[in-house]
Formats: sequence, C-alpha cells, structure tokens
Amino acid sequence: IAGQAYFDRIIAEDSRIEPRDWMPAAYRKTLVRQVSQHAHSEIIGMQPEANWITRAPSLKRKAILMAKVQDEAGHGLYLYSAAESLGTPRDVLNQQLLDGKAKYSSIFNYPARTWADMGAIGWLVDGAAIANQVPLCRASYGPYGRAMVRICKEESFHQRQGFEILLELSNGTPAQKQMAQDAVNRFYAPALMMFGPPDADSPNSKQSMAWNIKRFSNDELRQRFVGMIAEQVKVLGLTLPDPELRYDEVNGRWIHKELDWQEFHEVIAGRGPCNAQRMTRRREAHANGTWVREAARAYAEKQAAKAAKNEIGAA
Amino acid sequence: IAGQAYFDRIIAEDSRIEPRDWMPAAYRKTLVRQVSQHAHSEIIGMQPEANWITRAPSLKRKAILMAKVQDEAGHGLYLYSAAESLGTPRDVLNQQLLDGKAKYSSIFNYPARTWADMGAIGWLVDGAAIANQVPLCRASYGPYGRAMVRICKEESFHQRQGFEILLELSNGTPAQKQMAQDAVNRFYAPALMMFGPPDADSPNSKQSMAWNIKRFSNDELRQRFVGMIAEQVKVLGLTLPDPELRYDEVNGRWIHKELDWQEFHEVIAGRGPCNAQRMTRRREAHANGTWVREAARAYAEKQAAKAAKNEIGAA
Amino acid sequence: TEDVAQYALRLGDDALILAQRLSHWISRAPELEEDIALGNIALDVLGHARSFLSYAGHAWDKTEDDLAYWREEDEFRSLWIVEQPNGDFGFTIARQLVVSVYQYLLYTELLASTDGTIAAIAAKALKEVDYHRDHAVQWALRLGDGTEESHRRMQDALELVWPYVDEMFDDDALIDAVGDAGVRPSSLRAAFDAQIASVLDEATLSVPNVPRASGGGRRGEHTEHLGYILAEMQVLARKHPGATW
Amino acid sequence: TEDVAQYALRLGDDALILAQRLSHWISRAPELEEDIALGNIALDVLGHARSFLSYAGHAWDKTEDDLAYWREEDEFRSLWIVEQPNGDFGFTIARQLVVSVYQYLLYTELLASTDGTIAAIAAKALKEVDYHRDHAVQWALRLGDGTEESHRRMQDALELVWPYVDEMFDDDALIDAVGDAGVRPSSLRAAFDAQIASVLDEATLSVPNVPRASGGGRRGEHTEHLGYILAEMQVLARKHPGATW
Repeated sequence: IAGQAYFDRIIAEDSRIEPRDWMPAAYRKTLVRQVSQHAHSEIIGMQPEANWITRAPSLKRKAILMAKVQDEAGHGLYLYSAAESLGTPRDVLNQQLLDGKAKYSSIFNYPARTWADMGAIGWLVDGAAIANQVPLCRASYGPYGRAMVRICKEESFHQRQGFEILLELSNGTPAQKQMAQDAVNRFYAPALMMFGPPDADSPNSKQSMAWNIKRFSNDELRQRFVGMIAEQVKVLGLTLPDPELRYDEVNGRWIHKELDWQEFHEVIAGRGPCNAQRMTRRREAHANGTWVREAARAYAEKQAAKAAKNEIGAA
Repeated sequence: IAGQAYFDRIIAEDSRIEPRDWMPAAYRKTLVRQVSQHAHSEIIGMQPEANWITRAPSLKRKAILMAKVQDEAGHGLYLYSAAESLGTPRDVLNQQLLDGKAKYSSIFNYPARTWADMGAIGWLVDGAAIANQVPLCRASYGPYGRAMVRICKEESFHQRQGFEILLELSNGTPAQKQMAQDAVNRFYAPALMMFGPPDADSPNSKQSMAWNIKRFSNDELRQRFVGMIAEQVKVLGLTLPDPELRYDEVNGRWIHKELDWQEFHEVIAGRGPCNAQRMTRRREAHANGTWVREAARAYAEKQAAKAAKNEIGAA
Repeated sequence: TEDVAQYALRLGDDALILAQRLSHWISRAPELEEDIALGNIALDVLGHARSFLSYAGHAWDKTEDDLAYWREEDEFRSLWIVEQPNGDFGFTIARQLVVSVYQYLLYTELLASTDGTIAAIAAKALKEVDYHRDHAVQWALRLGDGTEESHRRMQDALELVWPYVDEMFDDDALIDAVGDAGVRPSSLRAAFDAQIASVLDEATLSVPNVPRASGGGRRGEHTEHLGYILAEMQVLARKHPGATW
Repeated sequence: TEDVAQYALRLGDDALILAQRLSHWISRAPELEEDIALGNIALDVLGHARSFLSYAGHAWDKTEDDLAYWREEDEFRSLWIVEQPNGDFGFTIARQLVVSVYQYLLYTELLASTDGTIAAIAAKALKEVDYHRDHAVQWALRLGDGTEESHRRMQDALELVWPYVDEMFDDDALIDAVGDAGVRPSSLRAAFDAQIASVLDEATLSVPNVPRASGGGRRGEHTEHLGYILAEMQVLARKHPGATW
C-alpha cells in the first residue's frame, strides 16, 4: 500500500511519517510553515538576549547567556534541517523571513529592557515554549519530533537558568528585586499569549490535531503553564501581575485575567514595540554577510574544480 | 616690473603676495605644503576631541566642546581655501592626506584618554598652536595670513576654555585633580615638540624666514610658550612634569628638560599611538561618504541641465 | 506646574537624545561642510535641550545636569525616533527630515503657549529648526533625485524611519492636562503629512507604507537602544558624584 | 606571587576584552553557522579570561568579577589589538587569525610554565585555541581566495590589523620578573611570522608592510576604544555595588 492509505494508517497508529514517505500536500505545507516559523523564532529570539551579553553583570552570567543564545542558533539549525527535509531549502525559508512573508513568535517583538528580562524570558518565555514543545516531541513528522526532543532538553535547562536569575535578583537588593518584579510584570501576559488565541478563535488547530502534529489545544496548554508558574512564583518570592488568578476547584481549572488580544493582534500585524527593529537587524546582518557568503561559495567552487582537475590528471 | 623683481620687492617691504601675483615655484610649493598640512591638522585634530563629545560630564561642557570641534572643521575650510588659492584643489589635497602622502601635526596621534585631556589639549596644544600661529598672521602670503587672523582669534578662545576645564578639575575632587595633573603630564612634552626640532636640526626654517612666512625660529617660539605655561600652571595649582624647568636669568632663557626627539621621529614616521587609528577613521568617513558626494554632484548637474534647458526654452 | 514641567521634560529629552545621536557625526561626515552643518544642528538641538530641561528642573529643584546625567532609562520621556541609531547618512537625513518638520510645526504652535517660558524657548528654537528643516529637505532632494544608489538608499532609509513617525503624534493624559500651555500632537499631523508628501514628491521618493512601532517613550518605555546611549552619555559624570566640571 | 598574578592579569585581560568584542557578533554574523562559531569562540575565550582573572585575583583577594567590573581603564593590561572595533567580518577574521596564532604559540609554551596553575589553564585553553586558529585560517583562505571583493576586503583588513601586531611581542620588566613561569613574547615572533606567511600565501594575500602603533596596553595605556568597551561592560554591575547576580 502507498499514498494516502499508508499515510492514514501511520497517523491512525500514531507512528511517524518520514521524509521519503508520501504525505498530503496540505500536511507538508502546514509542517513547512510551522517548522520554519519555529526556526525563525529561534533566530529572531536571539536578539533580545544578545542585547544583554556585553552588559551582563557577572562573568558567569555572561558565559551562561552567551551559551544560551548560541543554543538558540543551534535550534534554528536543527529546525531548518527538519523543514528542508520537507523539500524547501533554507535560503528560501530565510528569504521568506527577510521579506516579511514568514512569521515568528510574537513574543520576540517585546524589548529586553533590563537584565531581569533575561530571567523573565528564561522562566516565562522558555517555560511557555517548553509547554508548547514537549507534546511536539511526539509530532507525527519524524524529523520535527526528533529535533524537538533535543531542543526541549536544552530549553528546560534555559528555563532553569532564567528561574535562577530571577531568584538571585529577588533575594538581592531592593532595586534588584524590583527589577525582577517589573520584568515578570511585563512578560506575564505576553507569555500567556504565546499559546495562541483561545480555542474558540483557533480554527486551524483541529486539523493539526487530527494529523498528530498538535496534541493539546491552546487553552489546555495555557492552563498547564499557568498552573506551573503560579506555583513557581511563590518560590521566587515574586507575584504574578494578575489579581484574578486562582484555581477553580469545581471546574478543575485556572482562572486568569482576560488577556489583551487586541495587543496580540497588533503585534502580529507588525505594530509591536520591536517588530521593525528585529527585522532591520536581521536584514542588516544578512546584507552585511552577502560578500562573505559569496566568497565562501566561490572558494568552494574553486576547490571543487581543482579536485576535479586532479582526478582527471590522475586518471 | 613683474616676476621675481616684484616678488622680491614685496618681500623686502614686508608686504603681501596675493594669489594672482607671480611667485617662485618653490615659494608656492612650500606654502601649499604648509597650508595644507595645517588644514589636515585641523581635520585630524577633530578626532581626539570628538572622542569625548558624547561623554562630556555636563551639558555646558558638551556644548562648548561641540562648538570647538566644529570650529576646527571651519578652520580646515579656511585653510583649504587658502591652499586652493595657490592652485591645488581641495580634493587633491584631501587625497594626499588619505594616501598618507601629506602630514598633519603629530600631536594628534596622541590619544585623548580622559576628560582632562580636553583641558590639556585646549591649554597646551591650542596654546602651542597659537604661539606658532600668531606670527603667521603676518605671513607674506595674503590669504594665509588672513585665515590665520581669524583662526587665532578662535584658538585663543579655545585655549581659555581648556584652561578653565583644568582649573575646574584642579579645584575639584582629588580624583578630578589627579586626572588634570595626569593629562598635563602626558601632553607637556608633546606640546613642546609641536614647535619642531631644535633650530640646529631644522634646515628648512631659514628659507621660510627669508620669505616672511616664518617669523621666529622653532626654539624662539618654544621659549615663548614655555615661559607662558610656566606662569599659568601656577594659577592652575598643577605642576609641569619637568623638574629641570627654570628661568636662566643670565642668558635670559628658559631651561627645560631634554625632549625625547626619538619619540618625535617615531610618531612622525607613523609609529605613534594613534596614527593608524586616525587615518582609518578619516578613510572610513571618506569612503562612507562617497555615495553622498556622488549624489550631490549628480543632483547639481541635473539642476544645472534643467536651468540651461529653461533658458534655451525662454530664449 | 508639575504638568508643564513634565511637558518641558519631554521636549527636552527629545532634543537631548537627538543631539547625542547627531553629535556622533562630527568628524565622520561625508564632507567637511557636513561635519560643520551636522555639528551646528547638534549644537542647536543641545541648546534647546538645555533650555527645556533647565525649565523643567525648576519644578523639582534640579539642574539640567541632574536631569541629563542622573535619571535612569525609564525616567526619560523621549520619543523612539530620536533613539534610533544613526545608520548611514541617508538614515540620519530621513530622521532629521521627520523630526525637524515635526519640531518646526510644534514650536510654531508653541509660540502661542500660555506658558511664557515655553513660548520663549520655542521662539528661539524655531529660527534654528527652520534651518535644520531646510538642511534636511535639501539633502532629501539631493539623495532622492541624485544617483540610483542614493535614491535607493534614501527610500530604504525612509522605510526604516517610518515605523517611528506615528508615536510623535500620539496624544495622552498629560497633553490634556497642560492644555494651552502645550500643543496637541495629533493636531500637527495633517500639516506634517502635507509638508513631507511635498518634499518626497519633489525628491522622487514615496511616503512609506509600513506598520508603526507601538511606541511608549512618553511613558518611559524605550527601545533597546536608549540603555546604550545613556551608559555612554552618563559614564563619566556618574563616576564622580557631586563633582562640578 | 605578585609578578605571576600580574602576568595572569595580562592574559586574562586580553581574553576578556576579546570575548567582549567577539560576542557582539552573536545574532549579527554572515550566516547562522557563524553565529554559532563566533559565539563558541567568544565563549571559550571568556572561559580563559575567567580562569586567568580568578587566578590573578587570588593574590589580591579579589574575584574575577571584582577585576572585570571594578577596575578603571588604566588598570587594564590588555593588548591594543583586542580593543580594536570589530569592523566587517574580514577585519574580525584578520584579528582572529593574528590573535589565535599568537595564543596558540603562547599557550603551547606555557605548558612548560613553572607555575602549575598557569600551565593547567594553558593546557585547557590550548585545545580550544587550536580550533579558533583553524576557524580563522579557513576563513582567511575563503576570503583571500574567494571573490575579488572578498580578496580586497581581506587584504584591507590585514592592513588595518597589522599596526597592532608588534605590541604582542614586546618584552618588558615583568617578563624578566616572571621568568620561566611565563613566556618571553619576543621568542614567539619567528614561529608566528612563519605560520602567518604560510597561511597568507595560500590565501593569495600578502603580509602588510605598515608602521606599528606604539602600544602600551601592558602599562595600562590604552587606545581610545577601551573606555567605550568598559562603559558598556561595567554599566549594570556598577549601578548595583555589592549586589550578587
């Protein structure tokens, strides 16, 4: 058997589709979009954190932050590879990003204004990413699922580091503690919005779930995340900027404040704080690197030509 | 009468040579070299001071410093005009600077390491420049002498501002006073060397004096300058880094320590602290501005063509 | 009053940060005349900053230097546009075009401010800003209608500046509070658009159509650039607390 | 001993300032692989800095952070070459080529240091520097023998780096004082020249012939760049004296 029937059986068995397997065009398209958006997010996501490398307040923190940002570049690489295995080359995907045709996670359009944001991004943003991504380790597309396994391992490390930064600040001077609280205040709602709109407004989710790409709904994931941080924030000695937050024992779910979905859509539409800045930086880096990439290509061609000539000479 | 005889008479009368007058080729060449070196010095001399504009410790000082650096650009302009009146266009002179074929005053190859250097440069470097330049106001070449009049007026203003910076620091906190003393220590000898090598080693001076370009010998000017700063340093409450410095009543001259002429020649040969940095900055600014200058030229040509066409249309 | 002081602080911070950015061109401009011109403009703008900050400081018994050197990032009230890095000469001109046309309109209206000091500062600044505007317009024409490269660069520069234009015209509660001592930014928009459209049209350039950045400078929420600007600007003053210079 | 501590301080400062410069490339490199590679190198070099500075600090009861964040410009002992701005990718590669070949030779000799800690730090660093050197060499070849533009840029970059090469090999009194705990810089010159000549030759580039900059980093006399580097690096730590992070 082959084609649709095989694909359907794999999905029904909750097994994995591999690059050479037949797959529906819509499945492929959905995956390319999702995986490349994820890759772009890793790349753009380097910027807010890179913003504090040169100013990190201790050498140890500087080293940890550098390693983290570098990991994100690595995640970008794995994910582009997974996307390439679906037939779209990396430079095409990259061009989509540069042209503003591809999205990346909106959270990276918020600025990292203080050092405490390195903590809040690690704890809340990476935390939300993990909540999103752990189920993706079982995504039906093999290369994506396997990339996620590796990424999740590193992300949870990053989340712990973010938590530690906040803990240190919270136990530090009053100014440090206030810096930490301010960062949590700014990143709480945007982190909750990382799971996407409420289920009722998320029409594409159903198909993704049927294909075993997505495993839980946006609201289910958000619930899980809120529950987790509601506990952890106590250990930090900080508060979440959400006076309505409580666990509803009757319905077995967390009640949190209404999120500002208008802001969410504004940021997605390009009108966030840093959209322009992030894209400008990415385009500049790409443009400044053009001559370097061209040189590498020309050199590789010359070397290949030499090698070929030597082979002919030897034959 | 014309030619050499006229020239000789003007020099003998201590009157002025003007651009359209006949002059010996060697006179012209000497002047172009001297005036353009002087212009280049103003341009390169902007760099050490521009280095502190963004970090000036008060807004008033920031404004004064900006105005000063801008004045230097203005001096560059007058001097290039004077040199152009001798028949060498500014872009040729500028190219000589960029190619490393033209010199500029060696003093600007020393770094401005601290804010107090803004004081020391004003007091000592501008002070030495004034001592050099006041007699040049009577230089036999008219445009040069007139440019000097204007420049000297502004320079003496700059010198007073430098003096004030040092005075404020000297009367400030111990750290400020030490910063001031350190700057004076670093700029004292280089400032004394601005007058050039001892008379015995300065063979070109004689001809310049015969042509009424130079009026006093290097050592005469240096004497005058040392005498001046030896008095002023007392008002500052600082010391000059020269334990041997004293006035020799018998010979009526100042005795100062032996200057390190080897260092002087090293710096002139390009091996000073900032020679490479100064030239790199100048070349970068020029290269980065190429497209702008080309645009201005293209626009001017288009406008001229339009004007010409309108004239023809009207005719 | 407190409100007027806060209003003066905004205008002072805009000018201070812009002066800081512009002053970096001195000794780096495309030609000597521009070292002088940009230096002049930076110096003028710094002068406006000092006037506005001194006036604002009266309300809190603070000097211009207290305000410039001893506030933290989130205490600055400058617009995002003035924080943007200089980029190439084209970007600086694009930013200057936008800011000087804006300031020209703003200061013109402020001549009628019910606050005498604000009106006086605006009157003095206006003459200078008129020159700044002319300088930017002339360069926009040269770059827009110069070479192919300059046209492309200038259009690119406009696209990069434009996300920061809308914030300049945002009204807020302070604007309501100062009333006729100040000017409602939104009221300047139509004249701004008209002037800019006319210049860009003559320069064979087009008004960009790109999304705005959210903004927030008036609330003390800044782009990631301001921290670097202040670190550099304040480093020396802060090493010597209590010193005079 | 004090001398060995001063010696370790030099090596630590070289590494710290270089790491600071290199880290700026992260998220700005010509391709993703280079974000990673330059990030890796910066991280390695920062690690070396921490080892050397921690060791130096023992002598004065200071931590690596005391030394990194609480010294003034004239207390730093780094070479001028590591302070130079990144420039374009070609300049960064040229600087990396010079510094990593130098450090490779230096750390190789330091394996035989009579100071056990210095020898141990060198041993660990050497493996990493070997990779840094290889990275720089590979890029020098690609850029030198790539396109016309890259050849020109790489040769230009070498000319810009070269004034700062000689200082690396200057001996001084401290070198005499540390004796066999350290390495006489001048003794590394011949091997350095040979390695560089061979790489540049293969890369179709030539060794520049330009005057040296005087230097003075080992005496605490720095170029005008270091002040800016430190202002940025230290700004946050200094706003919170006594805080831990």
